[in-house]
Amino acid sequence: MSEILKSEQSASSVKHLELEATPSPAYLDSDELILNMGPQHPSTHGVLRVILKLDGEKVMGTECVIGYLHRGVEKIAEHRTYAMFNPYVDRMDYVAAVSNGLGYCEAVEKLLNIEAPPRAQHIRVILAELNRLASHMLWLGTHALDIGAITPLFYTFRDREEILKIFEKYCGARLTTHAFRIGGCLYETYEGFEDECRNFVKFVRPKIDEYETLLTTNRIWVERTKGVGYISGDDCKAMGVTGPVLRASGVKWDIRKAQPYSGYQNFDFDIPVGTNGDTYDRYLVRIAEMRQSLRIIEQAVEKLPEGPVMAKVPKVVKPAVGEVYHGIESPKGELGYFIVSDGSTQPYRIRVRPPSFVNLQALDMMVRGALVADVVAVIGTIDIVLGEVDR
Amino acid sequence: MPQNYIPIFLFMLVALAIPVVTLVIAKAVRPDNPHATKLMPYECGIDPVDTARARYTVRFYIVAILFVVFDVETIFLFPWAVQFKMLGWFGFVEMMVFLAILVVGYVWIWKKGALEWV
Amino acid sequence: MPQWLQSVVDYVTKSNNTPGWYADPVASAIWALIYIILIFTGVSIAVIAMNWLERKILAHMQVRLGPMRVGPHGLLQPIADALKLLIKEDIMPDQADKVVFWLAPVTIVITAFTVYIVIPFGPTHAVTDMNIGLLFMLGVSSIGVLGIIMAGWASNSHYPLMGSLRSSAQMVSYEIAMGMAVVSAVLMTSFKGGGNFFRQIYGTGGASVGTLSMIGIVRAQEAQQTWFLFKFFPLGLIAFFIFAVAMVAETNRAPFDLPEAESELVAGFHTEYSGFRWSLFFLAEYAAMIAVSSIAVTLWLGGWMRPFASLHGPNVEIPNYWSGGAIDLAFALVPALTFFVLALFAFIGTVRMPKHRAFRVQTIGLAGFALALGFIGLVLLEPHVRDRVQDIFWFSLKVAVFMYMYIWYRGTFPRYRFDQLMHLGWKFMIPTGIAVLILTAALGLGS
Amino acid sequence: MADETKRTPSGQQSAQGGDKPPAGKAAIPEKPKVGEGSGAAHAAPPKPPGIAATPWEHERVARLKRLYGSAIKEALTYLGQNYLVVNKEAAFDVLRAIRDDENFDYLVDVTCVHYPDRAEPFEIVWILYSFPHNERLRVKASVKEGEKAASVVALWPTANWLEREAYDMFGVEFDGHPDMRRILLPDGWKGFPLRKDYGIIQQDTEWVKINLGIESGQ
Repeated sequence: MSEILKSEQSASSVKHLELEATPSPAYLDSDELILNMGPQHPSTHGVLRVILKLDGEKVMGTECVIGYLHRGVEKIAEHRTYAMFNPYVDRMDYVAAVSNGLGYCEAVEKLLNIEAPPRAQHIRVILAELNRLASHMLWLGTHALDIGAITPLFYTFRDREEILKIFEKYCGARLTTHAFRIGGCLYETYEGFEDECRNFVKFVRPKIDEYETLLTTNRIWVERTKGVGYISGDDCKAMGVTGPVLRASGVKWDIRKAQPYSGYQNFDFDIPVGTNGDTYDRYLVRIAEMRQSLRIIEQAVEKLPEGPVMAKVPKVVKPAVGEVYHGIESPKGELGYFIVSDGSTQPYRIRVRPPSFVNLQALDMMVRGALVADVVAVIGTIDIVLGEVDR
Repeated sequence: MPQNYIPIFLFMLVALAIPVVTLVIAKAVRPDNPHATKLMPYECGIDPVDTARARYTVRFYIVAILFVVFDVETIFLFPWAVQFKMLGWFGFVEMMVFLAILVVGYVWIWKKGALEWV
Repeated sequence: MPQWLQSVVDYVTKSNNTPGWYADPVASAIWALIYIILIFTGVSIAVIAMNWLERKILAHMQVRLGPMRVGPHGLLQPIADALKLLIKEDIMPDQADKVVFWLAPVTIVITAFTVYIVIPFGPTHAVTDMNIGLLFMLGVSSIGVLGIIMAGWASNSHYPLMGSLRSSAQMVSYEIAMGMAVVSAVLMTSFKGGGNFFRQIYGTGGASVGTLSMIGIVRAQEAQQTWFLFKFFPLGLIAFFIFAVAMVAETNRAPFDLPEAESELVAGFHTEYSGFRWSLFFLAEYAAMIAVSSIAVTLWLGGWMRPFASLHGPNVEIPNYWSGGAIDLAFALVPALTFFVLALFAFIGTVRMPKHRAFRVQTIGLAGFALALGFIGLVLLEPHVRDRVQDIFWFSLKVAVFMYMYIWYRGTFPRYRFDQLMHLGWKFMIPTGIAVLILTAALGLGS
Repeated sequence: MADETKRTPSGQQSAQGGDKPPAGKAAIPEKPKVGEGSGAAHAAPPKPPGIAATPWEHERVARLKRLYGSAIKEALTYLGQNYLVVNKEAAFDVLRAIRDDENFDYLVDVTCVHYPDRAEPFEIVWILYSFPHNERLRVKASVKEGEKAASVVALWPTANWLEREAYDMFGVEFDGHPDMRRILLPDGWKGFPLRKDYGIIQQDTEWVKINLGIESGQ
């Protein structure tokens, strides 16, 4: 019973914000200010619009207005074949395109009831983890920039460049890679791929320490992030928040461990977990995740098996009538694809379960009663990509 | 030394001339294509919901009042500091009493929560 | 020869570091005018240089190159930017209060520059010597807040309003702490060693007194043979620290750049400003940065005094050149050497320029720059010039250190949140300021 | 483009043509088709035995069936993924029982699938996950045009935006939702783009004209 009561309370907290100013106590009688943050704002990470109801600097409530980047990805999917839709998913979370592609290919493979060959799975893991690193680096840079530290941005972009170089060498594209195909990978690894991955791991380990020197013990950074944007583990579950945000709140849950896919069960890595559920812990969790990703890459490169990179799959796939849901751990959280097949070459319906979209919903809960500057910090710490929120 | 103050007026004249002259020059050379959307107040690309001339939170006024109180007291310290040696012990004790009153007031506003922002 | 002309001639020919030329009103006015022109040119050049240096230094901290295209190593970039801003459309929102909107940048620029009136770049290098110099400085810098509020209010838009309110709250809060630190410096002027000297100049007679004159404050440090930074260690240091933090807050620079917190308030109080009006805010900001750094240098770092000013070393006689203490002589060479080193860097840069037709103009430009720096170095070797200018050199060098710190802060620190900033100002800086003041007074009684 | 805008799945039609599905059994007709469909279409992918949806036998289902009986119309497993087909009237209660008694504490997604040829064309899909059991489960219920589906915002607050999106895209309203508005599309937009009868390049020309001042956004 108390469970219901609790969730009902949190449900009311995400209620639509009334735009009319509410009368406040007479002794502190100031007008409530309605402030638009975004879509043309430096730190809403794209075209997010947040309407803030302010009392001075204090946030009384927020409402997110999204959809500025809505392209109807799900509608497009219904008019493309399975293979043709593959590049579109890269455009959702464009900073983690490899993860998107991995999730999509795996979902379709599941629908076809096939599996990618082991070598392809390893390559997928390597690229997906590199992409996780790239995504976290971009997050770190922009998040630090939101809080006012401008330098980490350039450091992380410098190092992310190395990852993009590997992508470029592997599949010719840097950002929207379209690296995977249904049934495996289109390309065999290039000459020296393993060495480059190994060198990258060696190169980037001290760089992560470098970011930490700039921020982890920086007094202002700690003051700005500790206790800011708190969300409890239970609230995370109720709000469907996943990924590093959930783990920072103390819930040890990572789909790579809970429901391993693409051979993640073969690798030895830890799930970093925070305790306080605040912005600082989310920062620490992501930093630790970067180190874990390096571990996975190292192992995957060492264990990289020989063999084909592509399963026997027809050019135009035609799954049986049926539906599957497949969720993977993207850098932002649980990225799920719900695919309904009607037996034709085109999906009947593809539903993308975007982590950014669901996580963004918790923004209001996290910033109520905080200050304007915290809103920026929390938007940064949720790590949203508007391409994925709006799809 | 009144002549030491003459340069101030000269200086302020020049200081005034700089922005005025540059603004006038800029006005002469810059283009001017006003448009209704350009002239709108900036609100991240959205039409503002309400006016910006509303009453703002009272916190800022508290800060303003506290500033006036403390800054005026600081002004009293300047002549004392200059004459400190001449005033000797007497001046020191006097000023300590003054500062004690100031500190009591300071502690009071702290306890009262006027220094808490949220 | 009329008396005022005589004093002008005296001033040129003698470098005896006496402020006697202030005695005659006409001479005073003429010299003030010359210094006004010098200061405005100097500050403008300094702002341009600072703009370029900030972008370059920040860029190198952030593993990138910064401006490279306009002029060799982007040296002409600030000028290009200024020209661009001049011919940029200037938009005034139609709901803005036109007069106040126009007045705001003008006010800020005037206040930012007016502070320079009281800054002594050398014992004789000042527009004027006011007996209430410090008070004047504090008063003028308070008016800067007014300009920011005017800008925010006149824009009639939310972001500027919030920015300006934040800014004013921040500036007034740190002004109190700043005042406390300044008073303790004023207290120090009246202590041991300063007494006789002031009796001579200002003729107050009797007991020794302190001074609010900026020149007087440096003189006091000269007489006490110490920078106030080291006076009553660590009291002077703490007072200086309070001032150094407060001055960053006063100039709205990182990590206290909340009024224009880009990631929250877009551009803060000058969001609605564009074109040259906007650049006036930046001119004022940089001018103010240099001004407050100059004040810090004057109050705590011995102003124009070179390091170890009390040591002169054994006398040496060099015919046709200069004679005096060996240490004096060594330090006198530093300004010229500095410029030679700069010229050397520019020269190395010239040599390393790509040998390609497209870079020819740039290479020639950089070589010219190297030559100019070298020439300045040579001129500084000339005894007369050197004697008159080395004060300015040491002063500028100290200010430059502050400027570098400003850039460094910006490169390393995240931004404070507003409540944390107010917390720091009211609950840490002000009590510390009062404590330092009381302790300084108590220690001063004994000295 | 006209043929595309009106596209309804041919496979679906043929499947349902032979099946003439009764109103309540909207989700089931897929099942008998599975084997022949995949066999006829292409032989390349391997055809393991688990490809057809089989009844899901589990004490969880038994418990729920005991409580809600006929409200749970189907309990199936397809490719190792379990799902329940429930009555729309009982959906809320079943979901609450699944949350409270079966510990499915995380609502992954709420979405909708449009089958225009069915009597109840909108199939709402709740995708659930249980942290304690590490198990996924889907619950499906169908509603008619204009009918309201049960909102689960009271059970899982995360459903708020997800249901708004389903409403935005399909026009299915959720009963008991605190704030049933469009979320991705602008408020005044007409039409529900993910419905099968909504063309892929179709747009609300009137809205575009009024709000953007242009003829077409394409």
